[in-house]
Amino acid sequence: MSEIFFRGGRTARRTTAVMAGSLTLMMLTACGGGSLGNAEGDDGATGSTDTVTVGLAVPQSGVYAGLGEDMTQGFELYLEQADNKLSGYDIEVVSADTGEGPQTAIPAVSRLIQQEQADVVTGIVSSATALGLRDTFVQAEIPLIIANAGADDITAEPSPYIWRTSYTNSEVSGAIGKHVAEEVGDGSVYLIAADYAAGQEHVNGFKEQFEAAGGKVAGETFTPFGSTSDWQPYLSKIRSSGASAVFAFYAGSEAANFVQQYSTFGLAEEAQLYGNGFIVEGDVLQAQGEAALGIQTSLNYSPTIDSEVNNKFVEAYVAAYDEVPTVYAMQSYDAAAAIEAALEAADSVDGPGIAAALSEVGEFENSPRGSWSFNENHDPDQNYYLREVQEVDGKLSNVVLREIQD
Amino acid sequence: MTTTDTSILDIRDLTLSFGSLTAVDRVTLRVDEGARHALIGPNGAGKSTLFGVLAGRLRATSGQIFFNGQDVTALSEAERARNGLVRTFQHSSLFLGMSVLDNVGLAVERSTSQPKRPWPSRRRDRAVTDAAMTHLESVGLLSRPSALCGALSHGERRQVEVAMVLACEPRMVLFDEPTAGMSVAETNRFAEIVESLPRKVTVVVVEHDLDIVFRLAERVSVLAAGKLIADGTPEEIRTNDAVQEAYLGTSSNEALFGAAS
Amino acid sequence: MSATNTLSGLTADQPGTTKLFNTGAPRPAFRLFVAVVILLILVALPFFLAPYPLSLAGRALAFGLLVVSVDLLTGVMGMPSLGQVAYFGAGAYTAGLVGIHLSSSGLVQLLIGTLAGAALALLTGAVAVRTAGIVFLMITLAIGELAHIGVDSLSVVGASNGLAGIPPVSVLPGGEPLTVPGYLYWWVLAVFVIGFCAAVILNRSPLGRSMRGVRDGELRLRALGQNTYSVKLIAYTIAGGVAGAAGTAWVAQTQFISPGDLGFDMAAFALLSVVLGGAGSLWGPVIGAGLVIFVRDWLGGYIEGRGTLLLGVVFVIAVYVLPRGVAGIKGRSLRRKSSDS
Amino acid sequence: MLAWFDANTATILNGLALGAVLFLIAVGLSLVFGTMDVLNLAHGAVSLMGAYVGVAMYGAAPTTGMFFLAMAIAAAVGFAAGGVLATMVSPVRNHLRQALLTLGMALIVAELLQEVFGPEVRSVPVPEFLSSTVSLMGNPYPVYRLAMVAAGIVVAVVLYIVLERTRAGAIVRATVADRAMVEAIGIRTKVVLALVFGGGAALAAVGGLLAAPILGAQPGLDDQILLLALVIVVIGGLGSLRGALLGALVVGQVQTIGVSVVNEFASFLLFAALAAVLLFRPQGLLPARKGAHV
Repeated sequence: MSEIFFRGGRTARRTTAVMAGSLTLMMLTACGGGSLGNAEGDDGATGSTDTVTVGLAVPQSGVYAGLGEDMTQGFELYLEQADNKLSGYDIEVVSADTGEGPQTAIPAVSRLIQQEQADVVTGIVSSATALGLRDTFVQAEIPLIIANAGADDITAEPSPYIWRTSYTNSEVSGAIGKHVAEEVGDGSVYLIAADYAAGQEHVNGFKEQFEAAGGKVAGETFTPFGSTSDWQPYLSKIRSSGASAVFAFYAGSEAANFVQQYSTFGLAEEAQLYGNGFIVEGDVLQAQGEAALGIQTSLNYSPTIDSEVNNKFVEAYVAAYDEVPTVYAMQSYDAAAAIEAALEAADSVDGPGIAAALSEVGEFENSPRGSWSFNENHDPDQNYYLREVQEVDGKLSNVVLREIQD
Repeated sequence: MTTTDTSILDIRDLTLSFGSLTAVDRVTLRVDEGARHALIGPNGAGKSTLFGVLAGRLRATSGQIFFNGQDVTALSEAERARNGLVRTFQHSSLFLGMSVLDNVGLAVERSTSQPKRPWPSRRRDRAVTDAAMTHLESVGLLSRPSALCGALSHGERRQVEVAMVLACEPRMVLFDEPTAGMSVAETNRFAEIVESLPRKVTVVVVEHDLDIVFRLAERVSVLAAGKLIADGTPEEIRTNDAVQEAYLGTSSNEALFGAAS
Repeated sequence: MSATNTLSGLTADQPGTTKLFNTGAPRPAFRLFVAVVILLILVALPFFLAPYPLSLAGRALAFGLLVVSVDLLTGVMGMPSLGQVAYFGAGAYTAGLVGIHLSSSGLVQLLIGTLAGAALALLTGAVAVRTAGIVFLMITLAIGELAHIGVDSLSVVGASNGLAGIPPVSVLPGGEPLTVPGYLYWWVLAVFVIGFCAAVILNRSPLGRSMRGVRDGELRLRALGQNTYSVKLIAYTIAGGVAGAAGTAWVAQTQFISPGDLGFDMAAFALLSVVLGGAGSLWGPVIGAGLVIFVRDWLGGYIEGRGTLLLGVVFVIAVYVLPRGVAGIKGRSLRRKSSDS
Repeated sequence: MLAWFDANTATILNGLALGAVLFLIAVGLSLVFGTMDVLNLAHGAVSLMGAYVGVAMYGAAPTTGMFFLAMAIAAAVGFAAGGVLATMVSPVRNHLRQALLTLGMALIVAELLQEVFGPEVRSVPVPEFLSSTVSLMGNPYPVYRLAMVAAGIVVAVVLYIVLERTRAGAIVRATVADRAMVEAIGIRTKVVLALVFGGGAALAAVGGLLAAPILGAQPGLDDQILLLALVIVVIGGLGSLRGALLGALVVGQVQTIGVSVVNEFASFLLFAALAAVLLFRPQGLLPARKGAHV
């Protein structure tokens, strides 16, 4: 009995010590001073300083990490060119790894808002992440400037705190619809896309514009997202449908594999491949190699746009990172521009102040993509370009054929 | 449905074949209520298979088993156990990660087919615990109810197992090679436990150790190549030529039973 | 090597992890004291922690409750499962839908979400619990993946974009919404405590004893006359309900649920949290869950995308340093002491 | 009916090609489980290492010599990785802790690969001498995929001969059936197990390399490969060579003909097939027979 008591006593003492230790630790880490205060009360503290904290929420791990790197580079290039001061404020950039989806992104972005007290947040590759965080930003009264995620729903009901420098899925794919309809004439077009929300939006956006211009659809297939690696069964279907052209939406590794197999099975010679820019954007294009030659796409940007602003941008970007800028880099670069313009116009440098100022920023004339502005949904009102993959000086490039007129 | 008043187990023409191999071959056997009955036979004679069929783990190919006047041929092991036909395993298979008390407790509360209560109840759990302690006492293992079964000696585990069998309130217990791997002292202790079982409980033992068979059994059945070749008192079996033949080919009675006599 | 042969192997080392200190010196009063002190610390967290670490603590609690449900099957009943994410998802999506369309009351969501998790578990479990070992593991993997793919293609719940726009919960119908992080955390903690207590009660009940019986020898238990199928199915259903409750807590914390929350990663991390914490003990796996969230989300946030790498290192080290999981630390020190004396 | 086969010949053939390469990857997982009783969750990561060997070694389309050199290196890398894993896992007896260990190793390997090769998808070119196409029903079909079928057949036959007709194979089979018995006749099963583990991992790495021109090489692919391999070995029957072959062929067809026929439910098919097989044959389609054959 005494032994049992002894054991219990030892354990009790140790447990008590551990508990006392952890309580002390909690006191020490309690710099924020608890979480029971009113959310609005906390905000005031950051309003008066000369430093603006910008949260950069991009994927640093997982399949989208390449996009995240481009976005970080684009943002940093703008800051460097501005000597790290936007409209006179010192900019402190705090980045967070959003990973592959909302599971990792939501805690990461919560950290930016709650822990790092970011005044404004930009980045966000995945639409699911953007949708999942939308309410968080609105409730916290912190503006979010989305620099990629394209789901139509994000801005369908505009909020003063949600802005976007990229595009909406249906618009970027719809842009090429009329062109394809004109090219195929009496022929028909097969539609194929990854089976997830964005894939549906892209296909529907394209179909609407394409059919409005008199185009005929030969068939439509959605392939399992994230688990398809062999497209041969679908390519057989496309072939037997007799389509004279194909519109496809894929991104990342799926885009690389799809385009390669499209060429391997000889379809490239039978049916012209169209898409929006993401099927041949960034690292993907180099992975595709010659298989990508001749693909025509629509996008709000190409590094080959021949304008003074863009040439300077490309030159600076190449000098800094030794690679050609992608659309992701450009959209992030423009997000920095939007923040600068908002700080310029803001009455108070806090969430609500910056958000209010964003609605007054007007036209961005010095953007690599050409002049653009926020529309009533807080999406960019911008030009789209028809691009074709060509070999220029031994390197594959998305050469601008022309601006797409509405 | 006709059984004599005294027989509790009535096996009729029981056969089990695996394809072309017949493991149990038209066995017909009666065990009286309260009997101390042993089932012996050389290795591969089909003892364990017959045992499995009786316990309900294996399904007979043909034939019938009546237990207590009821045809149990189609009943599952659990249903037979609930009717009072309880087995032990050849290799002691207690719940090693659980305490002695929990082991016997599982046996005590086995008897209903109703779902188990997913919350504790002081009063009703107390009844289970008390019953379990009673059974532990009767096998002489009252001292360590909260010890893990995995930490017990081989003999102690056997004692727990007998306590569990008792907790099932059996009308008949099937022991499958109960003394395998036991020390002499433990074997003795086991024999004492079996001898102390109430007379209304029928006991059937499948056993290699003929010492223990002739100590415990009042009646012995011999199985060879799946067939029942002899059935009688220990004395009759000792002197049976067919048995001797089956065990040792042409060897003498003394070579086989010398140690026992 | 047939699949059923693996049954025993899967659980070979587990017996005794919990019981080791149960048998030594149960001292219920002392254990109750420790439990109360830990609960007080958890309740006091909002007074010390800033909103972000507090939100992580809330996520860890919700995930911890999912892990408890996995542990009920894996540790207590000896049937390792990768499928609890399906019931977690059922609870989460149901709570989300209830929140959007019916009532923002957390209590209502908890009730309906738990029932949804249990109902789905009952339906799928009726088939799944007929198997054991690796086959059970793979069947539950299939259940989890099918649920994952299912919500991924179901447009009424947002398909791959997830279910967004879930209003903040209130406790009672029509009550004040819990927008202050501390209050929200308390709600999640309350759900956790309810679920954890349910698991403890189950573990100490006759059904819990039969579940451990299934773990240590299902054939034997059946031979005793117990209907092991009903034991397994009821336990599976209850575990599904606990996972569903965890899902409602998760949704209350994040106000968002997406198919990724039901993915293979989540399922694997939940199962590994059980192993990390010590299968069979109920509190160990909760600590394992906290460790996983802490390493991946908190430390990972500071080392730019290396959270997963770090988690891998933690897993590997734990295998050698903590052979019986976190729960084994206490058992081991007791054993050492008793062998000294 | 005949017309349907005509129209789908290419797809069926393609299922064979996919099945062949999946067989290479999955057979190691199955044998390691059979002999060591270890479910190696790092198997997908080892396979991905093989794919990255291709990324590292090929610039443009590799020459024939380069192609075979890369295969040898992938095999060596895989063998070494398997040996390390076998050593690490040998003191760990419990299945769940083995899962913790091997999945932990998988996370570490995958992260390190990403560190070295970057997060983006890297394509691996087809070797020059296999880069042409042949005409199949009037449509071009890539020779490389035919070569994959050939590779699968060669490996299956060689494995069969080694396991069924050689003394080494007899020892491995005996180890699957009864480890204690093999131990008793004086064979160090630890060495046998390490060799099997290494051999299985080497096959996985070579499989990853051969599949790379189709699947690419990228972070996250290891998870996909692991899930496919798990489904294959469980459908086929754990620990069985013939089971792994049949499982791989089934999964190959499910992933090609299956998704093409019931496209709306394409993403459900794989796991629905798994659940269906396990419900009716929990031991898999061709489980390892005790003692006799693998």
